[in-house]
Amino acid sequence: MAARRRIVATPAAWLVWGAVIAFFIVLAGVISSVVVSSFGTRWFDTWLPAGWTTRWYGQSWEEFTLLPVLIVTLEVSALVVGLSLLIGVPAAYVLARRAFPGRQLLYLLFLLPILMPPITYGIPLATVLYKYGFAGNLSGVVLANLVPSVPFVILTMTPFIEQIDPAVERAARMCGASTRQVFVRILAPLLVPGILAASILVLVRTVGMFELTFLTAGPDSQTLVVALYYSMSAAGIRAQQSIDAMAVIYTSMMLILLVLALRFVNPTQLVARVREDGD
Amino acid sequence: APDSGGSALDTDGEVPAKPGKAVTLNILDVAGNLQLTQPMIDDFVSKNSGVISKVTYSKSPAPELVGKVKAQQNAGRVDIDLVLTGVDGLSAGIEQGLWNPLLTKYGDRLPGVRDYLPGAAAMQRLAGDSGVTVTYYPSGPLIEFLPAKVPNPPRSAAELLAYAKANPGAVQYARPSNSGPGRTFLMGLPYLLGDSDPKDPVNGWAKTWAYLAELNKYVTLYPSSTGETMKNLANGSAKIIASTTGWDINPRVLGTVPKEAAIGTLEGFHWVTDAHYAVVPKGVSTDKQAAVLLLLAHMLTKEQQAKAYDKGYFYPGPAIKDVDLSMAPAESQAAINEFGRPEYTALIAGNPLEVPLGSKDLVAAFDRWDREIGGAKVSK
Amino acid sequence: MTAVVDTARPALRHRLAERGVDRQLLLLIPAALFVVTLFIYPFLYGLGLSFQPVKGGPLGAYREFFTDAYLRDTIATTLGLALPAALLNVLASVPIAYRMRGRFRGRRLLTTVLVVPITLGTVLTAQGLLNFLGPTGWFNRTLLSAGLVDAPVRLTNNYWGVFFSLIITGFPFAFLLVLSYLSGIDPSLERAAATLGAGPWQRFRRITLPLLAPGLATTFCLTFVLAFSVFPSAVLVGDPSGTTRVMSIAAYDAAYVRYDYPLASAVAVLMGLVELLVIAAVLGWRALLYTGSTAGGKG
Amino acid sequence: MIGQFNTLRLDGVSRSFGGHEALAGLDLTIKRGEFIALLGPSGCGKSTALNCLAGLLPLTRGSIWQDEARLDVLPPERRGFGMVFQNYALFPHLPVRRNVAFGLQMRRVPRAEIRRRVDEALRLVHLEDQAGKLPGQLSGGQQQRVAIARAVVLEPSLVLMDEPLSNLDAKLRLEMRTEIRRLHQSLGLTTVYVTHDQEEALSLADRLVVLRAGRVQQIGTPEQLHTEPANWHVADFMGYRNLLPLRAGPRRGAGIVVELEGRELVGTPVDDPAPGSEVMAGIRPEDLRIGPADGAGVPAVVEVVEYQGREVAVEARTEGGVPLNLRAADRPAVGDRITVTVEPARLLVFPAGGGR
Amino acid sequence: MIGQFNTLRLDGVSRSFGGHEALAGLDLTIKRGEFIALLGPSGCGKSTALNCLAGLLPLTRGSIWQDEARLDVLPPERRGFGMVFQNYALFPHLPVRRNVAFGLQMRRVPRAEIRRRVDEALRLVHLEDQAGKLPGQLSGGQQQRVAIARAVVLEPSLVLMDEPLSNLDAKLRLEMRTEIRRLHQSLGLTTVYVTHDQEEALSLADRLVVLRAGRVQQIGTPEQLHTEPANWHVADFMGYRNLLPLRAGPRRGAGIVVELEGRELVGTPVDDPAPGSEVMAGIRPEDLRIGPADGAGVPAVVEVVEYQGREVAVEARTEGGVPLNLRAADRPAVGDRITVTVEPARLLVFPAGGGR
Ligand SMILES: Nc1ncnc2c1ncn2[C@@H]1O[C@H](COP(=O)(O)OP(=O)(O)OP(=O)(O)O)[C@@H](O)[C@H]1O
Ligand SMILES: Nc1ncnc2c1ncn2[C@@H]1O[C@H](COP(=O)(O)OP(=O)(O)OP(=O)(O)O)[C@@H](O)[C@H]1O
Ligand SMILES: NCCCCNCCCN
Ligand SMILES: [Mg+2]
Ligand SMILES: [Mg+2]
Repeated sequence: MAARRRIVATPAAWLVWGAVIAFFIVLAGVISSVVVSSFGTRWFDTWLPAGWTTRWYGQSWEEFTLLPVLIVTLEVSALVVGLSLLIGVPAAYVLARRAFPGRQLLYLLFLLPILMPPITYGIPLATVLYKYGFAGNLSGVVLANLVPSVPFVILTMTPFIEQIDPAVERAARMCGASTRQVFVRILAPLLVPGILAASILVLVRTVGMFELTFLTAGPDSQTLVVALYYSMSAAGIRAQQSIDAMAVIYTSMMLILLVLALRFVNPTQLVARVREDGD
Repeated sequence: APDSGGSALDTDGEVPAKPGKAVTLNILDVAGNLQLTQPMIDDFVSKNSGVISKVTYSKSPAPELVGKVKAQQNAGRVDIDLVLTGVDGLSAGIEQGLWNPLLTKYGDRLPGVRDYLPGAAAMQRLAGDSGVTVTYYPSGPLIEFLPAKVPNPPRSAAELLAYAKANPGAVQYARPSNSGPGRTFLMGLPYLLGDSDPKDPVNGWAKTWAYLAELNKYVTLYPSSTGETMKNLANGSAKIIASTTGWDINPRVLGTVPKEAAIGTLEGFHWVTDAHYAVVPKGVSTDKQAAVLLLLAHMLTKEQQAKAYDKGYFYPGPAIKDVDLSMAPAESQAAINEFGRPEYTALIAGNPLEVPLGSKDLVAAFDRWDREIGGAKVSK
Repeated sequence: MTAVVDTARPALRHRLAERGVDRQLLLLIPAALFVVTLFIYPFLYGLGLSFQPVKGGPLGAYREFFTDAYLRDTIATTLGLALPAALLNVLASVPIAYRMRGRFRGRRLLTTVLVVPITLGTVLTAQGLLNFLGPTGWFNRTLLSAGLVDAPVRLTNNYWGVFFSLIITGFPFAFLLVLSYLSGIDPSLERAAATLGAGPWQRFRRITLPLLAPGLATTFCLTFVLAFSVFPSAVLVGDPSGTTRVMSIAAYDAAYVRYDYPLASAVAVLMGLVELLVIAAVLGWRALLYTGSTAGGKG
Repeated sequence: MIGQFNTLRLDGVSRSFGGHEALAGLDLTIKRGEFIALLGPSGCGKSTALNCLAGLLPLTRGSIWQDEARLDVLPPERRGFGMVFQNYALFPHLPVRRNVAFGLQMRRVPRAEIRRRVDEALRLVHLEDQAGKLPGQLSGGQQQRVAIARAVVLEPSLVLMDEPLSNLDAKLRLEMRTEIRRLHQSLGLTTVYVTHDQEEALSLADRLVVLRAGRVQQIGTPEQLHTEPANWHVADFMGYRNLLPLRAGPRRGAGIVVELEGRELVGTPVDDPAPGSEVMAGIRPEDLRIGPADGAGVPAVVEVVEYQGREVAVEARTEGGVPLNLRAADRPAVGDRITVTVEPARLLVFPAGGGR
Repeated sequence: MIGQFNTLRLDGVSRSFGGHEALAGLDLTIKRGEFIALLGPSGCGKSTALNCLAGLLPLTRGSIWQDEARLDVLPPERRGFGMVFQNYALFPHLPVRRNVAFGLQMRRVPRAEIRRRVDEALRLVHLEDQAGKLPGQLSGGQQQRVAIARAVVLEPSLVLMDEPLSNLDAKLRLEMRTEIRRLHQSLGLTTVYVTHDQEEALSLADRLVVLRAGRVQQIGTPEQLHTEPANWHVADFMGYRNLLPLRAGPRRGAGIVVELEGRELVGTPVDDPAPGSEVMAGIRPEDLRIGPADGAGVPAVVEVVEYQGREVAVEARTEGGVPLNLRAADRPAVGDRITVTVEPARLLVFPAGGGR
C-alpha cells in the first residue's frame, strides 16, 4: 500500500536503518578480524596476514581434546535448557497469572540468583554438590548451572505469559484439558517465541558460564568455556591465533546450537505473532 | 564425608611403595606446564601400566584452583590427584593448607631433588615440603624490540625512562597481575634501581614506585595480557616491551612475533626466577600418592627433564643439573637452534638469580601497582 | 456432623481461593524447592562469610569496602558502564524491533542476523574488538588511510572498549526479547488507534509502548544485570585497574588473588544490593503499569 | 470426569468482584435434559453465572451440587461440561479443525472417530470450507461458529453457551437456533444458554431465568415470563417498551384503574399495588391500538416512523409529553394526530418500587 | 485531516486474501449525511469492506474517492473517520474514560472540552459508572458500548460501525439504535453500518447494500429490499424463509403459475423466469395463512411449535415432505393437520440460478 511505503521512508526510518547498518559493520569487522586472524600464519602491521594456515585449529583441537568437550557442552546445555524450562515456565505462569500473598517475596527470591555473582555462592554450592556426590560429573555441572537458569526463565517468561488472553486457557479447560495439557497443548505453542527467547538466553549463559561449571566439573565434564578461558587467561605462552581459533570454535558451536534450536522449533515462530496482521 | 574403608580410600595412612592396583590419575594443570611435562608423563604411563592405568588431563586458569580444591576437600571428595602449578597457585594453596606435605616423609623416594640447579633449588625452598619443582627457568626481566625500529635500545633503567619520555606510548608492559613478564619487570626493578629491600614491596621499594610513577606518564596503555604486548610489538604500536626468555623464544617460534625481534638487558639486572611445581591435594588416596611419587621420580630424571626444553616455552626449562640441549627431542633442538640466543648462556651464568616474591608480598605489590600506577589513569 | 464438614471445608477453600491460594500454586514448588536448596543455603553461607572478615569485627569487610576509595569507587564505575549500556541496548532495540514487525522481504534473515551476536561469547568479542578497533586494526587503518585522523583513535583498553563489548553482547539479548514481547501485542489495537487519528508516532507512543513497557522493564533488568556483572571484557578490552575497574573485578581480586573470601563475599553482596536497588526501582515502576492480556477484545 | 446427572442444583451461588456483587444468591435446579436460558440486560451477571457453573470463577458464597455430589470444588476440566465463550476464546495457533478436535483429543477419542465427529460438527455450523484456516483469518461470525462446534462436538452432559449467536446474521441465527435445539434434543444435552435476545430465549428455552444487577427477578416458562412478568423490570426487559409511571386508582373487578392525562385506563394488577400508590403501567408496542384523531383513546402526535418490513414502528407523543411506542400495519405520516387505546388484559400495572 | 465531504465514491473496490476474493468490485456512492447499511451473511465481506474504507486493509483493486480527492492512498489516521470494531479493539491498558478520550487527545482538543464530551458520550452509552474500569473488567456488552462511545465522541465526517450492537440485549439495542440514529441526525454524520440484523438495517438505514460472497447483490432503500428482493439469495436473507424449488408454469396476467404437490399457486415473477425453467418460490412465514384441515390450500402436518410471545412459529411439513415455516396467532398442536395458502402478491418467483 502506498500509505505504508511512505512510512518506511521517514527520517526516523533512515536513522534506524543507519544504526542497524553501523551495528552490522562493527559486527562484521569484529567477527571477520578474528576469523581472518585464526587462519593467518603471522599478521603484523598489514591489512591481511602474511600467509594462511589451519594449524591453530589442529593445535587447539588436540591440546584440549575438543571432541569430548564439545559433546559434554552439548549435553549440559541441552539438559540445562530443558530442565530450566520445565521448572521455570510453570512457576512463571503462576507468578504472572495469580495474585496471592507472598508473591512479591517469591519474585524477589527468584531474582536473587541472577543478581548475585557466582563468587558469593559458587564455592559453598560446589561443596554441597560434592558432598552429595553430584559434583565431579555431568549432573553437578547441570545442577549448578540450573541455579541461575531457572530464575532467568522465570523472569523472561513472565511478561510473555501475561500477554496471553486467559480466556483461551479457560476454553481449553472446558474442553477437558488438565493443567498439564493446557501447558503442553495451548500455552506452550502460544509461548513459542518466549520459550525460544528464554532458551537461547539460557543456552548462551550456560555455555558461557565459567565459574559454576569449573567449580563443579570433573575431568570428564568440562565444557568448552573452561578450555576457552584457559587458553585465554592461563599463564604461559599461547599464540594469539590459537586463542582466535578457540573463539571461532566456541562461536561456531553456539551457532550450530542456535541453528539446531531453530530446527526443532519452526524458525518463523521466532518472530511470529499469534494474530497475523490483516496484511 | 563419603564412606571410607579399604586402602584405595585411605588418605592419611602410610603410602605404599606401589599402589595396590593400577590407578587412574586426574591431573589439573593451571600453569601451562603440561606443554613441557605431558610427554614425560605419557612416557611413564606407557612404561608402567601397572602403576597408572590412565591419566586424565584438565586445564584451568590458576586463580580458581583454590576454590575448587577447597570445595572438594570440604565435601570430603577430592578427585584432583595432582596439580601442576606456578608459584601463585602453590603459595595460595600453602596459605590455605590445601597441599599434602609429601616431601616430609617421602623425600627419599625422589632422588632427583638432590640434583636441582641452584636456581631450582632456591625455588624448591619456596615450596617447603608441599610441592616438587618440575621445571625451572630464570625468566627475566628483559626488554624486547625490533632492531629496525629501535636501533639504539636503552641499556639501563634510566635510559629506558628517557626513551619512554622521548617516545610516549612506545614502552609497554602488561598489567602485572595478568602477565608473567609484567610481574617479572615489577619484581626486577628494585634490583635495577637499588631499592632498600627488594623483597618488601610495601616498605622497601621507594625507588621502584617512584620510577614506575614517572614511567607511567609516558605509558598510554597496560594491556591485560602479555600476548597483547607481543601483538603490539609485532604490529608496531609498541616499540619496547617487557619480556622473559620464554616469551622471547616461543612467540618467535610460533610466528606471533617477527623472528628478527631482539632482546636487551638493563644494566645491573638480577634474574627473577620462576618454576612449576607438582602438588598433591590433601585427601588423595595413599595408592594414588604412591603412584604420584613414582611418576615424579621418573620426571626428575635427566632424559625426561631434557623434554622441558620444548620450543623455548620455558627456556631453558630443566630443573636439574647437566641436562644438555643435545638430549632433547630433535624437534626441540631444531627450534632452539633457529630461534634461541647463544648469549643466554652467558647472561644466565653472569647475573645473580633471585627468587620471586611470595604470594602475600606479590599480591600487595599488585594491589599497590593497580592503585597507584594502573589506576592513576582514572584521574588523568 | 457431615453437613458441618461439608460446608466448613470448602468454605475455607473458597476463602483461600478468593485470596489466590489454590492448588495451582503447587506449580511453584519445583522452582522454589530448587532455588531454596541449591541457592539459599550456599548464598547464606557466602553472606555469613562476609560478616567474618580476618580482622575488624563482623562489619569489617564492609567497612573496608567503604573506607577504601579504590574499592568504593567501583560502584560508580560499574553503574557508569552498566546503566548507559543497558539503556542503550533496550532503547535501540525498540525502534528496530518495531520496524521488524511489518512484513518485508528479508525480515527473517535480518532478524536472524541481528540475533547471531548472541553466539559470539565474550572472548571472541574481546579478541575481535582488540583486532578490529585496536590501533592497527582495520577500523583505524581505514580512518588513517582515508585521512580522517592522523593518529589512531583509541577505542580499546578503555571505557569504550568495554562499552562496545556490552553493546555487542547485550543488544541481541535485548532485541530478541523486545521483538518477542512486541509480537504478542494485538495489531488490531494500533489499527483502532489509527482510525482515531493517531499517527505512527502517537500509535507507538500511546498504544504499543505502554503495552510493551512491562516487557521493556524486564528486558532492561536482564541486560542491566548482564552488564553489571561484566567481568572478562572489563579485563580484556578495558582498563581493569583504572577506568573499568568494576565491582566484579574487585570481588574477583579479593577472592582469587588475595583469597580474602570475606571481602569477596562482601563485595558480591554489595553488588547484589546495588543491582537490587536499580531493579527494585524499575520493577516498582513496572508494577504501576498495566500488565495483562494485550488482546483488544474478543476473537 | 463426571458423567450424566439427574439434577444440577445451584444453591445461593454468589460472586463478587472487589466489593461489587456481580451475582447474588442464585438458586436454581436444572433437570437433566432441560434447556435453561439466562436472560438479562448487559452487565447483569449472566456470564458470571455461567463461569461459576463452569468452574472458571470460584464462588464467593454458595454451592453447586450434581445430584448428591458437590461440584463447585471440582476444577473445570473435571466437570465435563462444554462451553461456548462470549468472546469465542478460540485457540489462535490451531486451525479450525484442530480447534474443534481439541476436546476430543483431550478425551483420547480414537483418531478416526475424531475425524468423523469433527467433520460432522463443521458441517453443522457450515464451516467445512474453512477447516484449514486459523481463527485470525475468519470473520467474526465464522469464529463464533467454530466456538459452537468446539463445544458441542464433545456431547457433554451440560452445555453452557454465552450468547453463541450474537454475531450471526438473522438467517444463520435462525438456522443455528434450530441446530442447537436439534442437538439439544438428539444428543440429550442439558443446556444453559445466556442471551440478551428475548426472542431467542423464548423460542429455545424450557425455562428462563431473568437477572438484574446480579439478582434473580423471575424464573419461569417462556409463557409465564411473556404474559406474567413478575415486576416492571422484567416487563421492561420482556418487551413492554411503554412503561408509564402513573398513580394507582381504585380496583374495578379483577382490574385496576390508572389515569393517564385525565383519561381512565383499566389494567391488570400485578403484585397487588395499593390504591393511590405510584405504579408502573406496562404495555407492549404491538398491544397499543391506533385510532383516528377523534377516536376514544389517548390523543397523541406521530413523531417517528420506522420501517420494519411488514409493519412500521411508530413513536408518538401524548399531549402531556409522554412518548409511546406502537406498531402499525400501514404507515402514518410524521405529524399525524392519532388516538391510542389498549385492552385491559394487555395493560399490566406494577408497584413502582418493584423488583428485588 | 480531511474534513467534510459531499460524496464518497467506491470504485471497483476489491480485496483478496491469498487466492480468495473477500470483496469483489464494490461500486457505491455515499452522499453526505446518508446512513448506509451493509448487510449480508457471515463471511460475505462486510468487515472487509469497512476495513478497506477505513484504510486498514490495502485494496487489491479499485479506488476510493472523496469528492475529487483520492482517498485510498491515505493512511487511516489521515482519513478522519471513526470506527467501531467488530471485536471492540479497546486499549487494554487504558480505563474506559481514557479509551473514549483517546481520539480527542489525538486531535488536541482542550482538556475541559474532552472532559465534557467524554462524559456526554459515556452517559449516552450508559457507562457513567464504569468510567474508571479497565476493559478487561467489563462485560461483553459494556465493552461494545465503550467502542461505540470511542468512535462517536469524535463526531467524525464518516462513522464506520461493525456490528456495534450485536452483544447488547434487546432493550438496550433498541435504545442504542435510537441513540445512533439521533447522533447520526443531530451531528450530521455520514454512517456506514455493518449488521447482520435485517431489522436493524431496515429501521436505521437510508440505503442498504446486500453482499453475498464478496459481491453486491442489491443496493436499495429498505422498502425496495423488503418487498422487491432482486434475487432469491437476497430474498432468503430478507426473511423469505420458505424457499421452494419448483418449476415455472405459464403466466397468468401479471402473475406466474407454479405447482406445489399438484396444487397450482399464483405468484409474482421477479427477473422474468422462463416458463418451464426451474424457479425458486419465496414466501415469508408471516405471509402463509393457516386454514382448517379441509381448507383450500396445501395440506400439511404441524411438526414444531415454537413460542415467540404474541405469536408462535410453526414448522409444518407437506405431504410431499416439503418443510414450511409459518406464524400463527393461536397455538396449534404438534401433529395437527392444516392447510396453507398464500396471496399471489406475497409469493415471489425467482429464476433458480439467480444471484450474481
Ligand atoms: N474481572 C472483573 N473485575 C471487576 N468487575 C467485573 C469483572 N468481570 C465482570 N465484572 C462486572 O460484573 C458485572 C457482571 O458482568 P457479566 O460479565 O457477568 O455481565 P453479563 O451479564 O454477561 O453482560 P453482557 O451481556 O454485557 O455480556 C458487570 O458489571 C461487570 O462490569
Ligand atoms: N486475514 C484473512 N486471511 C484470510 N481470509 C480472511 C482474512 N480475513 C477475512 N478473511 C475471509 O474473508 C471473508 C470475508 O470476511 P469478513 O470478515 O469481511 O466477513 P464479514 O462479512 O464481516 O462476516 P461476519 O458477519 O461473520 O463478521 C471470510 O470468508 C473470511 O474467512
Ligand atoms: N565470568 C567470569 C569468568 C572468570 C574467568 N576467570 C578467568 C581467569 C583469569 N585469570
Ligand atoms: Mg456476558
Ligand atoms: Mg465481520
